Amino acid sequence: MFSSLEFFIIEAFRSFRRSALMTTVAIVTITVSLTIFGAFLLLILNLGNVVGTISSRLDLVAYTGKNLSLEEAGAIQVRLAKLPGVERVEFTSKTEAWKKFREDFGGQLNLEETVHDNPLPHAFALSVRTPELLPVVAKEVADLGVIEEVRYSGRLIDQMRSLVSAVRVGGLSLIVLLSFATLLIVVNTIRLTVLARETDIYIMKLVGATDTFVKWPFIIEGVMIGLIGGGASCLILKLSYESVAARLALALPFLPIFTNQLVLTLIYAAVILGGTALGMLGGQISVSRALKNES
Amino acid sequence: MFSSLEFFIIEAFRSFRRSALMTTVAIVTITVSLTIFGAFLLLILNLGNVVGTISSRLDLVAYTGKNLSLEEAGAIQVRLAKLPGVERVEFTSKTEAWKKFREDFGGQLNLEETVHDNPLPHAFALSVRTPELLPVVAKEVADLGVIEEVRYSGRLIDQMRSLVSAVRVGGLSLIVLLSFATLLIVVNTIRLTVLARETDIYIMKLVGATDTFVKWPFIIEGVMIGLIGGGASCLILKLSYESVAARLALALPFLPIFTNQLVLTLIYAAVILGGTALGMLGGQISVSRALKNES
Amino acid sequence: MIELINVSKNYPNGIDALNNISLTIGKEEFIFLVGSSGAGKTTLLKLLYRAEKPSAGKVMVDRVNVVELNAGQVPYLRRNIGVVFQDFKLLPKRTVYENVAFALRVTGAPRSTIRRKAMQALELVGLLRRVNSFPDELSGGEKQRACIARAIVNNPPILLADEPTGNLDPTTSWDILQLLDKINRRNTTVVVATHNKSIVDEMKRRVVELEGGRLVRDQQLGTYHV
Amino acid sequence: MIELINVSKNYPNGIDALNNISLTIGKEEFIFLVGSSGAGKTTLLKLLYRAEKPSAGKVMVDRVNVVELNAGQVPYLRRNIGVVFQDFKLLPKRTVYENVAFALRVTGAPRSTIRRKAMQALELVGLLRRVNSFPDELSGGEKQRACIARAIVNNPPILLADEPTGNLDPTTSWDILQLLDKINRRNTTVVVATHNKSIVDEMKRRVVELEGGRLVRDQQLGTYHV
Ligand SMILES: Nc1ncnc2c1ncn2[C@@H]1O[C@H](COP(=O)(O)OP(=O)(O)OP(=O)(O)O)[C@@H](O)[C@H]1O
Ligand SMILES: Nc1ncnc2c1ncn2[C@@H]1O[C@H](COP(=O)(O)OP(=O)(O)OP(=O)(O)O)[C@@H](O)[C@H]1O
Ligand SMILES: [Mg+2]
Ligand SMILES: [Mg+2]
Repeated sequence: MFSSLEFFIIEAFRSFRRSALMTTVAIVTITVSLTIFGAFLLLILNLGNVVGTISSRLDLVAYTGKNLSLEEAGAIQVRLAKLPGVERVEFTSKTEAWKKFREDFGGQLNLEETVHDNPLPHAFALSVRTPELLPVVAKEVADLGVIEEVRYSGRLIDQMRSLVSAVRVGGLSLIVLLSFATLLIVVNTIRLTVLARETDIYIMKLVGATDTFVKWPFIIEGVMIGLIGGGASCLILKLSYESVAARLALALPFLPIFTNQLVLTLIYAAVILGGTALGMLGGQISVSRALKNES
Repeated sequence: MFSSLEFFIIEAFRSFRRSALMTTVAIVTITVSLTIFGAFLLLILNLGNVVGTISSRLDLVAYTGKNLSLEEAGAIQVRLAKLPGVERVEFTSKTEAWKKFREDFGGQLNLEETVHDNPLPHAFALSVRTPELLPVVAKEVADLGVIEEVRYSGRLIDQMRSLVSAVRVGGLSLIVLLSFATLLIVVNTIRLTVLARETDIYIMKLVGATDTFVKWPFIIEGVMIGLIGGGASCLILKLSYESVAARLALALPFLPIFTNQLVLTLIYAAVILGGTALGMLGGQISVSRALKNES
Repeated sequence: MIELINVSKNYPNGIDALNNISLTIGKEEFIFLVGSSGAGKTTLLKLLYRAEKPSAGKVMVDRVNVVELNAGQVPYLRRNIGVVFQDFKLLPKRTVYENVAFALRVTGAPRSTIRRKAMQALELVGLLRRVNSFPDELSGGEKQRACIARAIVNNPPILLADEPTGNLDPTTSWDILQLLDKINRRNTTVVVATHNKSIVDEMKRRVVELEGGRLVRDQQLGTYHV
Repeated sequence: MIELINVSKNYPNGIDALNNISLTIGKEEFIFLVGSSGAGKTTLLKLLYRAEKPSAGKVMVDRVNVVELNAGQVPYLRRNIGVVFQDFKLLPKRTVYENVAFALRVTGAPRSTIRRKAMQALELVGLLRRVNSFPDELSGGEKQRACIARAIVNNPPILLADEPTGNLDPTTSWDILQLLDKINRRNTTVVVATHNKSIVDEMKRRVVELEGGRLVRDQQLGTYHV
């Protein structure tokens, strides 16, 4: 078998060159399909990222009683930080809060005239690990007993929570659908190229070629087509994602753009590997079909 | 020519049946491509819709001086409503505002104890036709002279504005790209099916068939393939959009889902027409190529 | 009817298939084109129905130089020339009947005429029992006869037959040649390229011999060998 | 070497191509298979290299019933049977040389052997000047000779030739038959299906005649007609 490997590779390259149009068509199809697929993946990652960032910004605010000293508040902060699910605790003293309040609302409320004493309590802003944990943490905080009031915008958070899971479910099903569509298009394209060579396969078998002997060049060709298509698609994705990301970062600085290089590299690698696998699978499926038709 | 029309249609149907696999492949490819295309279109429409709705909810708030009577405020409301760019004016009397403020902030501020007089002014919430108009309207309102302070969240609105245009530009370029990709895949698929019939075309021309005679059945076949693919894609899009929209409306009631039936019908029609045009174009392009090869 | 004037044909790969051939064939003639394998017989016939263009020279068919026809005129030339191809060239996805009918259909003939003429031609070559078979399902000789039926169905003024009996037994071969002869008597120019010695010798018609692309013999009432 | 026992073949479209044929061919034999067009000659050969399966009966080749071979064994049967196909069946995208070499390559022969043997076979059929041409660029007779070269390149113990001279002039035909005869003398079983009366009559070998799928004659030192 392996003595023929060189022959198979030469054969694959030759058929590659000879049926240049078909090959180009297959490569372009794989490239287009994988690029759409990858673009969708990146889009979904980013949507998830946006939603995730927004919901991670949703803090829980805990107010102490009004007459607590700064030292007592400090002790409470330590206890809050230890609660399971709490990521970060930010302390705002009642003095700071009053100052900010006056800046914010001083225009409409004639505060200086009417209010002479600071009416605000100390406050803690808690970042919670995932939005799902918000109600749990709120209860934990209340259970501590030292906090007078816990606030979080319940309705907004519920909305965000369902948005996150909707994006997750929708994205996942879209990706499954797209993988399927891509496979379908690619397998069909390669099947067409093999269909056009059914006569060749038939003749080869008539002069004594085994199925394996007929099969390998097609599979190698499929792999080459898939590799080239996947590589091209990876390149297109990388370049355009980088340029789009740079442009978006300029235009919409507040939008969190997904830039985790490790995950991005994994996606690019998946596109190349996916292309190769698609090519191989396509070659395999379609040549097997042609072989079954004969004999 | 037209005496042969019946023959051409019969021919097209026959080749349709005879090369059942190829035909199926072409139809499936068109369906998949157009469905992805249509899904993208709907996604972009909805993103635009969400952004649009959010930004249309961004009102401009105008505060009067503190000692205005309700009658004076009513007169101002009439003048505000007449300003160009203003869609709707909602009046909140200072009494209502104070009541709401106490409800919102009563917990932290010891308002009952410290504030005895209502410190708030009357307020008008103005809906502005498009987010772009916000600064203009703000200036108009200020120029009236009867308003003491105009507020709008400048930074948030700028962000929304750039998000709207980013979605618009990005969506448009995505749709252009996808149309191109779809055309490419479909033309290539049909080209492959014709490629497999090049021998037929050559023989037909050898026995005296004109180019037109050879061409018509292929074009009709292309139209049929495109029509079926477009129809299937339209059906898939319609059914799944309706079910997804219904589910989303339940899960995320606050999300504005695009349901303008006229526009949706236009999109579905565009998908069917697009499929037909693609099929016809594909048939035309590829048969012309095969014809040029011979003679 | 047919006139070749100083015709040469070099294929792109450098092979000289025809070399300065001049030949005149009258309207009522029946001629045999002979010569060893690769002598240029098929190439000569291809020039007549414009499947190839000569590298040099004029190819006159019915007083028109077919070399100068534009692409739109070629189909009308071909409808006037029935061709029995050496390799049959039947449409693989169509039945025998449809293959024969197709040559009439391209001329825009009405459906009833098509059916009548096609069945008539198939009867002449003895293929009535195979009308609904596909080319794949035919024996070599049956394919050849289907091809002959397609060439004559249109009553073309010129009939070119390239090795029309290569896959036929002597009896059928002889029947086919009688048929070609009958067609010739109905005022059709017939050119038969063949290796069938016994038929050429028996028929005693004009014989044109090619050798390595050159015309080496043009003999009335000739035989296969000199 | 070859033994058919009560073999019948009905094609799916209802045509009875072979009807209860029994026939034994020895290892050293050279036989002509004759019969009119559509008699079943090609079908009989196809059964031997398992291109078709019989509807009934046994087909023994070298003491093995080929009907019972599984798909994986068929290639090895075919490597032992050289076939000159009536319609050539050359790979269209490969040159003459590559077509001939392919039959050796599938056996896993080393490259140097492939080249030597392929060129030798091409020389025997007189095609050395066309080794780099594609089938499209060959004359009918050249295609036929390429197919013959491919069939013999492997020195198979059995050689089946289906109308191997249908597109050849008498001289070349005779040369090819001499070649087949020489191969037969080197202990190869040769079966030639043909319509070439003069060659059958001249060679005086065993003649088996089919008529409408039945074996109607089996004659040592026979002639084309009774
Ligand atoms: N398309 C082509 N391209 C290149 N060379 C060709 C082509 N067709 C034919 N030839 C070469 O031209 C020469 C003449 O070929 P042609 O087919 O005319 O011969 P022929 O007389 O018909 O032979 P045969 O009796 O074997 O059919 C041959 O040597 C052949 O190899
Ligand atoms: N694949 C097939 N399917 C159906 N019928 C077939 C098939 N192949 C051959 N036949 C029919 O079987 C009969 C015998 O065919 P076969 O090819 O064996 O004849 P043959 O003796 O080789 O004839 P020829 O001398 O014309 O080549 C013919 O009538 C033919 O129509
Ligand atoms: Mg020829
Ligand atoms: Mg046969």
